[in-house]
Amino acid sequence: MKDTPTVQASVRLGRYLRDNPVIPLIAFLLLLIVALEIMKPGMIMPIRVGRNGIFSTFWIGNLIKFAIPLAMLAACQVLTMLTSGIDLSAGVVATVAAFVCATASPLVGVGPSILIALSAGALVGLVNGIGSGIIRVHPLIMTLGTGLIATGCLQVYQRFVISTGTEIPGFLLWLGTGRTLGMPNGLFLFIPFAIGILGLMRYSGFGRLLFALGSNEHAARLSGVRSWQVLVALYVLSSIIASLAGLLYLGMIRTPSLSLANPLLLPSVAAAVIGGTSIFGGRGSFGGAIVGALILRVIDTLLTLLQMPQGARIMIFGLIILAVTAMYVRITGQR
Amino acid sequence: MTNVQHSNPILDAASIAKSFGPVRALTDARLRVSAGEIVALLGANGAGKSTFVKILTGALSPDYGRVLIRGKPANVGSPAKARASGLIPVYQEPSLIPDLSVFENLRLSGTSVEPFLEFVTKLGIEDIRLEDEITSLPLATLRILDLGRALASNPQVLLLDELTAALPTDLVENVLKVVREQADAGCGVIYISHRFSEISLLCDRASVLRDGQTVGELVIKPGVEEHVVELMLGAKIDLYQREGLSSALPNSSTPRLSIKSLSAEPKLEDVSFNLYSGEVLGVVALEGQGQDELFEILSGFRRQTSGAIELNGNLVSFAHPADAIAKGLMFVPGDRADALLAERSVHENIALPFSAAGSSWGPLKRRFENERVKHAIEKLQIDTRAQGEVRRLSGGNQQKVTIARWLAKGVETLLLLDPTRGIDVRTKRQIYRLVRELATQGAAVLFYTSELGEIPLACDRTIVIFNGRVVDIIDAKDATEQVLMRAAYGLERQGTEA
Amino acid sequence: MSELVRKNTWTLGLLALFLVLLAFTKTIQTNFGVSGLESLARAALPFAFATAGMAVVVIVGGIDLSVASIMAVCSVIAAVSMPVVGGVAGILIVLTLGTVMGAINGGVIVATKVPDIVVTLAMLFVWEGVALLILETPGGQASDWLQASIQGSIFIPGLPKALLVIAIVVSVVWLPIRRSQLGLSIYATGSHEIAAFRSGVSVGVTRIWAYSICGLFCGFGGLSLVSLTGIGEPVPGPYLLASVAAVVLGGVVLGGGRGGLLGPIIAVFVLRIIRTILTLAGVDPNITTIIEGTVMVSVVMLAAIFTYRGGRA
Amino acid sequence: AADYKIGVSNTVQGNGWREQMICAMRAQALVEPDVSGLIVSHRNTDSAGQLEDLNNLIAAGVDAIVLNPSNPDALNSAIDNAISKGIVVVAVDAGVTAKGAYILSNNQEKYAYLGAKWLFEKLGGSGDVVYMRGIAGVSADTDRDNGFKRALAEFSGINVVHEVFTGWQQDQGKQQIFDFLATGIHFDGVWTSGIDNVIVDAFVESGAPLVPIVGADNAGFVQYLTAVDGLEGAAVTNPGSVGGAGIALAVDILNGNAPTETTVLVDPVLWENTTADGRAVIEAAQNPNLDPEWPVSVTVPGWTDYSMDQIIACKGPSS
Ligand SMILES: Nc1ncnc2c1ncn2[C@@H]1O[C@H](COP(=O)(O)OP(=O)(O)OP(=O)(O)O)[C@@H](O)[C@H]1O
Ligand SMILES: Nc1ncnc2c1ncn2[C@@H]1O[C@H](COP(=O)(O)OP(=O)(O)OP(=O)(O)O)[C@@H](O)[C@H]1O
Ligand SMILES: [Mg+2]
Ligand SMILES: [Mg+2]
Repeated sequence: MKDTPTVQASVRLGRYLRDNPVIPLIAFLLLLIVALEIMKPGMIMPIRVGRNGIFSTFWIGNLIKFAIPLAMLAACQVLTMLTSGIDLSAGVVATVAAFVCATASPLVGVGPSILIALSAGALVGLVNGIGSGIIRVHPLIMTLGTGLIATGCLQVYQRFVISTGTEIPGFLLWLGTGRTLGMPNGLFLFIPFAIGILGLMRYSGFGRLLFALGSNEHAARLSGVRSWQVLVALYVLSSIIASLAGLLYLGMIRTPSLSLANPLLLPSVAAAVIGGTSIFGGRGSFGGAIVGALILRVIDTLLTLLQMPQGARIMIFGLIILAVTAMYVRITGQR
Repeated sequence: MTNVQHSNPILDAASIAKSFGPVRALTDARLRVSAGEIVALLGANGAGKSTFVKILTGALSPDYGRVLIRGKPANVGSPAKARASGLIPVYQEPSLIPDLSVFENLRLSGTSVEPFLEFVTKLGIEDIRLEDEITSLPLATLRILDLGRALASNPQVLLLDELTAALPTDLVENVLKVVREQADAGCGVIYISHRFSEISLLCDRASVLRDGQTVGELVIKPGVEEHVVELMLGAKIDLYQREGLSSALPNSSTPRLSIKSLSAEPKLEDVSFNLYSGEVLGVVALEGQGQDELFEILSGFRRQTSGAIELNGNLVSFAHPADAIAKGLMFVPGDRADALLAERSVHENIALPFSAAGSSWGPLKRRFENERVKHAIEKLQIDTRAQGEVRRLSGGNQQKVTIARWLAKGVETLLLLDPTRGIDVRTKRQIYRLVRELATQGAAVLFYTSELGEIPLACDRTIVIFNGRVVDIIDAKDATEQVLMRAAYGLERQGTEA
Repeated sequence: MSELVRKNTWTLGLLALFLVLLAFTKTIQTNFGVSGLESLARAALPFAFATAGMAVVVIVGGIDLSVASIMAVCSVIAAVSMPVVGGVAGILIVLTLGTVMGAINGGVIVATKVPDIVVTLAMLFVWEGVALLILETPGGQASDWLQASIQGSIFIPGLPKALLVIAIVVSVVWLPIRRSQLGLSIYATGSHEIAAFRSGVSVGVTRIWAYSICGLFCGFGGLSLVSLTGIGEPVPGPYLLASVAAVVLGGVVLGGGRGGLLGPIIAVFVLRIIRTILTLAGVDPNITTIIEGTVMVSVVMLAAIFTYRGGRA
Repeated sequence: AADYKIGVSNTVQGNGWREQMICAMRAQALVEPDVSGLIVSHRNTDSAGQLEDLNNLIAAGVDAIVLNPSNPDALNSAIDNAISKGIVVVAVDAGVTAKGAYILSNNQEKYAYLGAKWLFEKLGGSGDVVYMRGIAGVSADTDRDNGFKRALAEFSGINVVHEVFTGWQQDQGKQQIFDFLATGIHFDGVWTSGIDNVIVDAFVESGAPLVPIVGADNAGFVQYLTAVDGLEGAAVTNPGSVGGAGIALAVDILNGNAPTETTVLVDPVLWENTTADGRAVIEAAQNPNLDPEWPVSVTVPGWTDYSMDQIIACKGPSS
């Protein structure tokens, strides 16, 4: 048995970190960036000769650019995980929105095609919401199933538009590939979006209900919450977010493939959990997920540039995720 | 402070300290139990009793302190080790595995079946089947099974943490009898309860905790109660003062709530009564007489099979708790685990109903909420040291949060299902005062309690439910425990007709 | 007896569904027979083992996202080691290493207190990397008798060897454990961890055991992959989501404490035969995907509707 | 006319090349007078899953199976079984080792060799190149790696400064090239295994000076070869329509016109935009209406008989 408890500076620091778990995450992100700089000197430095001249935000701009769609999909996971759900259809929904938008544009014009794309996504969300909110199918199965169904529908749809060509709306290109002051234009979408999500989670009645449902649904019902309404709205919202991310991704990648955003699904779950969101519900932070997305992107870069066998790269990717979350759990003392 | 002779204690714990982050649950706790002795562990909500029990039985590890068993340093590093040393607890939360059968639960803890069945029968649960799944059993039965399992594990020291809080009167009697017998057979018992009637009947000695520190040890004898309370609270309090005035005028107006021949599967047969605004109507019943169904129907959790509910003279029916709340019927369930968001803050728990309706999904009204929540916390004197997460509050303070929620929202009709379960004397008084005050302001309160002594202290009238029917309506001033007890068992009152 | 039926309603329902689907298969393809059954059982083999492993960790209250990756490691180890040390030794090595990988998953979860889903998500990458390090491209060679051991029928035509393999392995591994104190502890931990801890269960050890059992089943899964293909493939196959789906379809509750292994394995067969039917009927492959998703969702929906009052949802 | 039922098995879904292959199979089956039905198994799975699909096709009573094998060695049990039942088996795009199966495949080794050799020559025999591969552990990637290494061995002055797996995913390839551009490490050319137009995009978007890029004949990239100023590059053909050729071959064999060799390799062709002749070839080949992921070589001359409209309609005989 240990000594009598005394309050020391280290204890107080520990407590501070526990109450602000994003701080150690950011510290870890910086650590990774330093490692990157050591590995490829001059890479992250804003001032250097070389690409884009004396003052270059090339690298940091790229980092942020590719982290944005990931962070948006992570928002889908954070929000649904708050209610102890998950949205495994988010990747497919993003792909559907992107593909539909690109192929419908030449046929019906840009505005309508975006509307169609968002509605297609929202439809998947509505089905998810009805399935998990009203019929009470486990969200994991529900969203997995709708993801499969949506993939199938996309394949069928694809056969009708092989020869119509594709067109990517100009402002999506501007959002996806353009830069302002060296920073990606995607931020014009993402900053308001992030403020909206953070506000929704912290300062809105809807956000409070998400936490409540994940913490104790019975208690929420007792307080007069009609949980099915909340869940239906949640899954529709999640799908709309995923569709927006898909549209942005379309502008970034500029090739509407049938699996465009699917590879972002697992990383989006990873970003959410690295950021401190619990899949058992009731606890989560979008700020953490954003940092999580940045961390994943830096690891990606790090591993792309490391010259080693592919197996070792994949392995290190896994080990770093493990290390981040283990450290996080140690510091915050919560799981 | 009386000094007590300890001849050869079985269990001797001293200088126990435990902190949860900033909360110092125990600072200097001590306790000794000898064979054959029943020691009451007393203290206000949050004093550290449960933490103490958890430490003694290996469920928590102390920051500091020493535990001796029969004079030798003991290893209570895990529940399994404590169990092996003969320290057998019954924790306040049911600790049986929900998805396993009774038999599998026994097998899991290595308890033999025959003594278990014997004890359980003796405790008054006769229809138990070993293949029953725990989830399918009512709370009171679970408490008895928990105790039966503990008794069948050959305890040297039995630690009972508020075992009787969720039990109806008849079962409590059995428990006291069996625990006494166990002590007479040489077992040491540590007994935690907030009910003085039980303490004075059962216990030999009391050890009092205040703010994590043992502040006194004394022998139980008549008249010691006042002293105990003073030690517990650090202040005097009148135990038997009736709160407020009887304010109801039952026959002068239409009732707020009129229940007509309500029935529901499986227990509720045919219940009718009126609840007037301005009154606190008690409900007295033994375990499982239909009171749970009654409260569930009134709060919108289930539908009646027949019968009608009239609110201010209008027929109503509820498809969802939200409907009941919209009509001003607020429900506090008996099991606080059903009502609380364990990982969320006290504030969020209390403010939850403000956001429930679809129309309030938008921005929170911070200022408005803060005021209401603060008022409710002050009114109920909730200990908010660990307010970041409700699960870190002590049981009693959690209980208060479930009531504070409706206080903040504003109630017209309050449905309380055993609200003083596991609450200390001072808080109980606060709750009596609170319901009286609400009634004076025009609210109607339906108040079920498993502790019969509370009826005259808080209510105006009481109905007695037996076998799913109202068998008696008794005026609070006539409601002695004997009268209520007879009625609760379905025996007719002498002299008068119901 | 009626108690037995009541407790296993869901499993029996699934079995009935499977038999109906089997009969339906026969009607759309009249010469569907012994060899059809045999190939159905063979196709189910890796899914069944992945699902059995997943079921055990779901029962203990966790989830293992790395099953497919562990199977990939096991398959490459088998294919690399068998030409060197022979079939039997190869099998023993694979099963041991499978169990060890599972134990590592469980050990990391218990030691770091990081949630199961996160640890196994990370381990999904780690094990995939390991598989690629062992064998960069598909290759190696499984023992011939191993490949033969799952071909054809045994005793009577129409009792596929592969089915027997599943039945024997699962019952030899799981039934003794299920009956033992460990099995009880696994269910107890999944049902209510704190209560289990207070009842004297070492929940950490129990979890590690559950993950080890999962690893062992993944070892069998890896072996069945090499038996089917004759080589080892380092890229994980589509077993993760399929096994989660089969586990839920089979009546195991995500969150732990409830369900068994029989239901999920029957669910695997249901999912497999649906694919067979769709192929035999010549349904457009894109629509096949839609139908598979729809069937999965609607079966679970039906379960949710029927058991709504039972409080399973 | 005969009444053949043909089964198709494919294990990668959601990628333009494979979609074109399937459409070519359908279109060819439609124009073959002897084919009455086509059953397609088309999903994402591994070799074990492909075995399942093959066995299901056998159970469905097909006369021939045309498959894109996930692995040359893994499918032998099902292929042997099919051949023993008299079913004609044709592997397209990659080979299989089973005896008696016909192989009609794009020559992947040569595909990589051609492009790499052009690039290295373009660089004058010395310089630094970025090597962007497909999926580690997949046989097409391994074959291409062999071809690339063969070319590399012929040019001692060429140095691979960066080797990475795109996973044949557009977004990954784009991120990776951005990451590499950010390091500022110098390089003179890019060889990429089919993820190509996004690489050009990355250069244009980041303002980096273009270097010679070798890709495949995907519609998007081929268009860039004529449309992007300053882009020097080459597209190596890798027609997905080889699937249609596989159907034609299967029908020939069923009709008793089996080729003498069981392996028929379709050799790739290189189109480059640095000479006038080359540009003319590219101009003629490109088709801006096509899905950018589809290879522009929608037919295999001498093998396939369908029209452009028919492959785009993507309709088989039974659907
Ligand atoms: N896990 C925990 N984290 C933080 N604080 C805790 C935790 N457990 C207990 N506490 C705090 O320790 C104090 C003592 O709690 P404990 O439950 O032991 O009190 P108690 O005497 O049992 O009270 P009651 O009569 O209400 O049951 C309380 O203030 C409680 O909030
Ligand atoms: N496994 C656990 N981990 C963390 N904290 C726990 C755990 N189990 C119990 N606690 C905490 O221990 C404290 C004691 O809770 P408990 O409900 O037993 O209090 P109590 O003293 O019985 O209260 P009361 O007398 O008011 O009923 C609570 O704060 C609870 O949150
Ligand atoms: Mg207590
Ligand atoms: Mg308590």
